[in-house]
Amino acid sequence: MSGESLLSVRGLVKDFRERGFGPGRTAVRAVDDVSFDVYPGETLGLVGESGSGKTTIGRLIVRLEEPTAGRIELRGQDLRGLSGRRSLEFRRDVQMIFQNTQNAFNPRRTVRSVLSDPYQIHRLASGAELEERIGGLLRRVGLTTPMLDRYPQQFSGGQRQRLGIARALAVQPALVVADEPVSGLDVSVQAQVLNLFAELRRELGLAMLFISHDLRAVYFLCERIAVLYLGRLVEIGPRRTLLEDPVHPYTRALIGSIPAFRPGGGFTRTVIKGEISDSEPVKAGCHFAPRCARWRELGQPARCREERPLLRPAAGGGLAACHFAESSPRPLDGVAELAGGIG
Amino acid sequence: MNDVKTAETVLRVRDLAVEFSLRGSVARAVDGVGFEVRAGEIVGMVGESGSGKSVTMLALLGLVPRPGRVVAGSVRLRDIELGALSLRELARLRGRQMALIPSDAGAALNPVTRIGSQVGEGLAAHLPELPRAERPARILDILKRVGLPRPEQQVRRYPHELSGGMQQRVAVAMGVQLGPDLLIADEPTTALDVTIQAQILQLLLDVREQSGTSILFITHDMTTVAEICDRVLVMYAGQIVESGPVVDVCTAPAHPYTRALLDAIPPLGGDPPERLTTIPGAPPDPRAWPAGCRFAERCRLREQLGNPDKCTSLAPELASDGAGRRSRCHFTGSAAEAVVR
Amino acid sequence: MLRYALGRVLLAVPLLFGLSVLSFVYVRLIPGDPVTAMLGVNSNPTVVAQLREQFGLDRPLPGQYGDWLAGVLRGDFGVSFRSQMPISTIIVDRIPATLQLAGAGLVVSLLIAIPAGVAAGMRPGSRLDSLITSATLFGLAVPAFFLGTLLMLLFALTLHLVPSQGYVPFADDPAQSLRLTLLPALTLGLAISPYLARLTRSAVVEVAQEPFVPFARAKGLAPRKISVGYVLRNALPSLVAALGLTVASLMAGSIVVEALFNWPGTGRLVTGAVTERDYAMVEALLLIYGGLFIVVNLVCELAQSLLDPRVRLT
Amino acid sequence: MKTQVAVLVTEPRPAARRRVPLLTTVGASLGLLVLLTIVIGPWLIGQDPYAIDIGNRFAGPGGAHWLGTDELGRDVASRIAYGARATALIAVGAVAIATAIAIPLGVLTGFLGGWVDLVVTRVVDLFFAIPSLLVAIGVIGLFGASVTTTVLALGLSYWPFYTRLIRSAVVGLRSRPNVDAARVLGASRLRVIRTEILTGLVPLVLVQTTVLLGFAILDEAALGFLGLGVQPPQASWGSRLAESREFILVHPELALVAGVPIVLAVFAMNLLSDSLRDRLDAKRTG
Repeated sequence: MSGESLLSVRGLVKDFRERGFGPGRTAVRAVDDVSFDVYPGETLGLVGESGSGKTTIGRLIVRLEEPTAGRIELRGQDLRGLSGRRSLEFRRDVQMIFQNTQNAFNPRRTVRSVLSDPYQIHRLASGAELEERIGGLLRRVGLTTPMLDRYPQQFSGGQRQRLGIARALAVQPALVVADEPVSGLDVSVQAQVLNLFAELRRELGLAMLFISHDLRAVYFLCERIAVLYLGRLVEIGPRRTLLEDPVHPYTRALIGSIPAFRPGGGFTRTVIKGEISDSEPVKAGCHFAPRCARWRELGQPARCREERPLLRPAAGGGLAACHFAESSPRPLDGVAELAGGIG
Repeated sequence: MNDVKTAETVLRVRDLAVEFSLRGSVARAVDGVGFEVRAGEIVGMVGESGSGKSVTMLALLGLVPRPGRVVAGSVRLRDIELGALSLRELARLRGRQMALIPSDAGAALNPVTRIGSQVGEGLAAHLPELPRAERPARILDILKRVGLPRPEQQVRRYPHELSGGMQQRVAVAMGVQLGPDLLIADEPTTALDVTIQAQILQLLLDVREQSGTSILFITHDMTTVAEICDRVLVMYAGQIVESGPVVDVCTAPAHPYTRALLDAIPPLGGDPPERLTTIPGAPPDPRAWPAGCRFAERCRLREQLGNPDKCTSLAPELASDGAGRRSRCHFTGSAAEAVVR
Repeated sequence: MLRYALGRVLLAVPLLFGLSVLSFVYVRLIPGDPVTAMLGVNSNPTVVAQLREQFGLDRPLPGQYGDWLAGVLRGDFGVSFRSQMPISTIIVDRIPATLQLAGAGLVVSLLIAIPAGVAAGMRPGSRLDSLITSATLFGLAVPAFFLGTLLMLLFALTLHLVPSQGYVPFADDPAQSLRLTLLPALTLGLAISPYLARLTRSAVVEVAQEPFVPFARAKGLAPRKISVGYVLRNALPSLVAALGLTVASLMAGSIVVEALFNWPGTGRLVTGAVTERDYAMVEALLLIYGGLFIVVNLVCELAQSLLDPRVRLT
Repeated sequence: MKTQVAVLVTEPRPAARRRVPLLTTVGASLGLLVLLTIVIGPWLIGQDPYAIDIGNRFAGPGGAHWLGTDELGRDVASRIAYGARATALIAVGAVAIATAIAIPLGVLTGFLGGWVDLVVTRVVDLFFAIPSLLVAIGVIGLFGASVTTTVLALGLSYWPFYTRLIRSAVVGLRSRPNVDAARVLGASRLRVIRTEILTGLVPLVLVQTTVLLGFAILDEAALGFLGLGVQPPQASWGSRLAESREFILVHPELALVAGVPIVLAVFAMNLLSDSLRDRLDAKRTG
C-alpha cells in the first residue's frame, strides 16, 4: 500500500436526524470521524455489525448521502460541491453494487433496458455498438445474451447479483463500492460470486471497497480489512495481521465469535457479553468500553470512559484505536489451527 | 451427550413427502425424508434454499401452508403418531412436547402484546390448571433462565422495544418453558449479528445441558453445525443425501454434494486461495425432478468417473454403511475415493 | 405518546384553517357577483345593494373573512338567502335526522362488513373468500339510489311492511321513527358495506401473512385465540383508520339516500342550497362537512396510535 | 419462521387462483357489452331518443320499444344507448382530468420530498377532507349543471385521493435500491423519474383508471339523480335517473331499468380492476 491513494477519506462524519418536528429531535451519529485510504487496484474490506455505519460509509462515498463533516477525495479531488459535468465524470469513476438483489432492479424493465442505462447516461454507445457492448458485458459476468429480454425477477439470486456487477462495470469505474453483495446468497452461489469478484479485480485492476458482515468472504477477497464499531473505525490492517494478531479487543471478540470450523472441536467461540444497544456509549470515551473484556481486566480504567482512543500504528503494519493496545497478551493460541480451514 | 447412541428415540420420521400443486403442476418439495432424533441430541439439518429443509420443518409441526400438503409418511414423537392426531390434539402438542424457535424473533413475536403476557400465553394454553396468580412468577423464572437482563422490567415492554438478541432470548424462553421433548430451531441465529449469534448458540447448548432437550437445528451454515451438532442431515432437492455424526461427515463427506458444500466455504486464515471451489449450475426444478441422481448434473465426482449412465438413469438409494452413516450416491465408497484422490 | 397526539392535533389546526379559507373563497369564486348570480340579472338594484351590504361584499376581502370567521367561531354562519333564517338554526334543526340515519347506516354496514371481511381475509383464496370478494365487487357497483329503489319497491310498495318515505323525530314517536329509519339505514349501510368489507379483508390478509401468525400456531395456541388475539388485534389499528375514511362515503351516501327517502337531514340542505344558489348555506355546509371529516379522522388516528404500541414511540 | 416455501411456491398469494379467470371473463364480457352499447347500440335500436309521443307514455316493453317508453313516450332503450355515450364521455374525461393532476403532483411531492412535499401535501389533504361528492356538488354550484361541468366536477373531486395514492406509491418506489443504482450511474432526476418511478406506477395507474371509471359512472348517475348532473332532456344515464325519479312511487320500474346498465358497467370495471390488480401483483413478485 504505497503510492498515491485512489480514494482518501478524512474525518468523515454523518449524523442522521430523527424524523419529526421541533428542536427536540435527537441526531444519531452513524459515522464518527472515520479516515482511511483505498489504493489503486486494492480491495479494502469494511466489516462490522449492524449499526456500525459500514453501509452509510459506502453510501457517502458514492454520494448517495452527503457527509455532515469530513472530506472524501478521489485522486486528490474533493467530491464536495462537484457540479454538472464534473459530477457525471465522477459517476464514471465510482460505482456501487447493492445488497438486496430482489429490489436492486426495476421489475418492469428488461435486462437490456437496465444495462443500456450507463451507456445512455454517459453517451458511451448507441445502436449496434450499444447492443454489442451490452452483450459483451453480460458474457463477462457469466451470463448469456438470450437473457437480455428477460426481466430481473426471472433470474436466480446469484444471476441477479451478476447483473448488478455488470451494471456497475459498464462505465469502467476505477473504484467499486460493494455493499453486502453476497449476503443472502446460498453458500455455493456465494462462492461463485466471490470468484467472479476476484477474477474481475485481477483482470480489470479494479479497486474495491467491499462491505460485509461476513469475515470469511472479506478475508478471501480483501488485502486489507477495516473494522468498525458504532460508527468508529477501531482497527485497520493487512488481512493476515488482523486475523492472526488482532490488536483491538473488539476485533478479537469479533474474530472469536466466528465459528472456526474445526469439526469435533466443539463450541469454541468467544461469547462477549452485552449488546451494542444496551451500552450507552460515552461520546468522549471508547465506545466499546462497556463490553470490553480488557477494560474489566485492567480494573476499568477511567481513561477508557473519558478519552476517545485514536488510531495509532500497531504491530504488524496496522492501526488500532485502543488506549491499552500494547499491554495486551497475544490473543489466540491456535491461530494455525484456525487458519487450517477445511483443507 | 456420551450416551446419545443408546438413548431412546424422541422423533422418528419415515418417508415424509410434501407436495405443492400450482396451476396444474405438482412440486414435490419434500420427497421421502426419513430420520431420527434421539434424546438429548442436537441434529443439524443443512441445505440451501429450496432443499426442502423448511418444508420438512413445517410438516413436522403440521403447519404446511396451502396449497401444500403432506402426501405420505409418518412422524412419530415419542410414541405418538402425529398424522393420526386431530387438529385440536396436534395444537395441544405443539408448544408443549414440540416447540419452535423461529428464525426472526422480531417478526415472530406479536407486536401489540407485552413480552410478559406473550410468554404467559403458552402457559395459559397448555397449563390451564396452573393458577393465574402463579403465572407471573413462572414467566419471570423462565426469562431469567434464558439470560434476559432485568426481566422484571422487560415483561412490561413490547417486542419492538427489545434488541434482536433479546427478542431471540424471549423466543427461546417461549420454546423451552414447558420442557418440550423436541425443540425445532429454524435458523435461530441467521438474522443476528455474529457476536449475538454466539450468545444464542451458547444459550441453546445450555438448554440442552440443563434439561436434556433434543434439538433439531435447521440451518444453511455448515460451520455452525460443525460446532454444536452431534449428527447432521444434509438435504438436497427435497431429499436427505447424507447423514451421520458431524465429525465424520465434515471431515470425510461421503456424498459429492456434501463435499462441494464444505469446499465452498471460504477458508479463514493463511493465504487465501485464488478461487473458491464452487458448485456449477443450479438445483433442479421441483416440478420435474430428474429421473436419476438429482445432483448428477452438477456433480464433480460423476465427471471424474467419466459420466457413468447409472447416475442419470437410476435414482440412488440412501444407503447405510452400518455404522450410523448414510449416503445417497451410487459411487460412495473406496472405488470412488480412489478415483478422486 | 403525548407528543405524537399533540403533533397530530397541531397538524389538524392549519387544515381546519385552510378549510375555512377554502369555504370562504369558494363563494367569492362565483363568476360575476354572487348576489346577481342568486337573484338573476334583471333584479331590483335596491334589493341587490341591500343584499350586498348584508353579506358585506362591499368591504375588502380579508375584513369580510375576519368577520365571517369570527361569526363561525361563535356559531353564527349568517343568514340563509332563501329562507331568511339563521343558517345555524336550520342546520341544528337538521342534524338529528342525519345523525340518526348515518349512525344506523354505520351500524348496519359494520354488522355486515366486519364479519364478511374477516371471514374472507382469514382464508384468502378459499371458496368463501371468492364468494365474498365477488359479492363486494358487485355490491360496489350497485348505486345507493338503485338499491334504495329496489328495497322500497320490495318492502314498502309490494310487501307494505314499512312506509316508503318520511321522517318522524325519534323523540316524538320512537317506534314510528325507527320504522321509518329502517329502509334508509339499510340502504346506506348496504351501500357502504362492500367498501368497508374490502378494507377489512385486506387488513386481515396483510396481518395473516405476518410470521407471528404461524409462530402462534407453532406455540399451540387455539385457533380462536389466534384469529382474535393475533390477526384481528393487529388488523385493528388499520381498521380504525379505514373507518375514519369511511365517514366520507357515509356523508356522500347520506346525501343521495336522503334525497331518495325524502329524509329531512343536512344532505337535503346540500342539494337544495346548490340548486337554489344559497351560497352562504353552501359555504357553511362545506365547512361543517369538511371539519367533521377532519375531526373524525383525527380521532381515528389517535385511536389507531393507542392501539398500536409501535406508533406511540414516534 | 420465514419459510422458504415462497422460493418454491412462485405464486405470491395463494389467493385468487381459480377466481381470476372466471371473473375476468365475466368482467371482460360485460365490458364488451357496454362498449357495444356505446358504439353500435343506437344504430341497432334505430329509435330517436328525443322523439316525444305523449299518447304512448309508460308503455311496457315490446314491439318497437324494446324496453318500453318513458313519461314522455320516448324510447327508453335508445335513451339508454345514447345516454351511454354521454356517460362514457364524462367518465373518461373525468378520469383524464384526475390523472393529469394526480400523476405530476404525486410524483413531484413523493419524489422531491422536503418542503415542497410538506406544503403541497397539506393542500391535498385539505381538498381530501371534503367528501368527493360534495366537491363535485360544489363545482356544479359554481358553474351550473351541464356535461362539461359534470366532467370538471368529477375530475376535480377525484384528484386529491388519487394524488395521495400516487404520492405514497412514489415514496415507496423512491426508497428502493434500483433508484439508488440509477443515481449512482449518474442518471438525472428526470431520468430517474422516467425509468424507475413512472414505470413502477404503471400497474397502479392501470388499476386506478378502471376503478375511477367505475366511480365516475356511479357519481355521474348520483349527480343526475340529485338533479345536478346532465340536464334532461339530454340523454345520459344520470339524466335518465333524474327523469325517472319523479315517478319513483308510481313507476319505480323506470328507475330500475335506468339503473341496470349502471350496475353492469360498474361491475365490469370492478371485475377488471380486481383481476388487473391480481395479475400485476403476481408479475411484480415474479
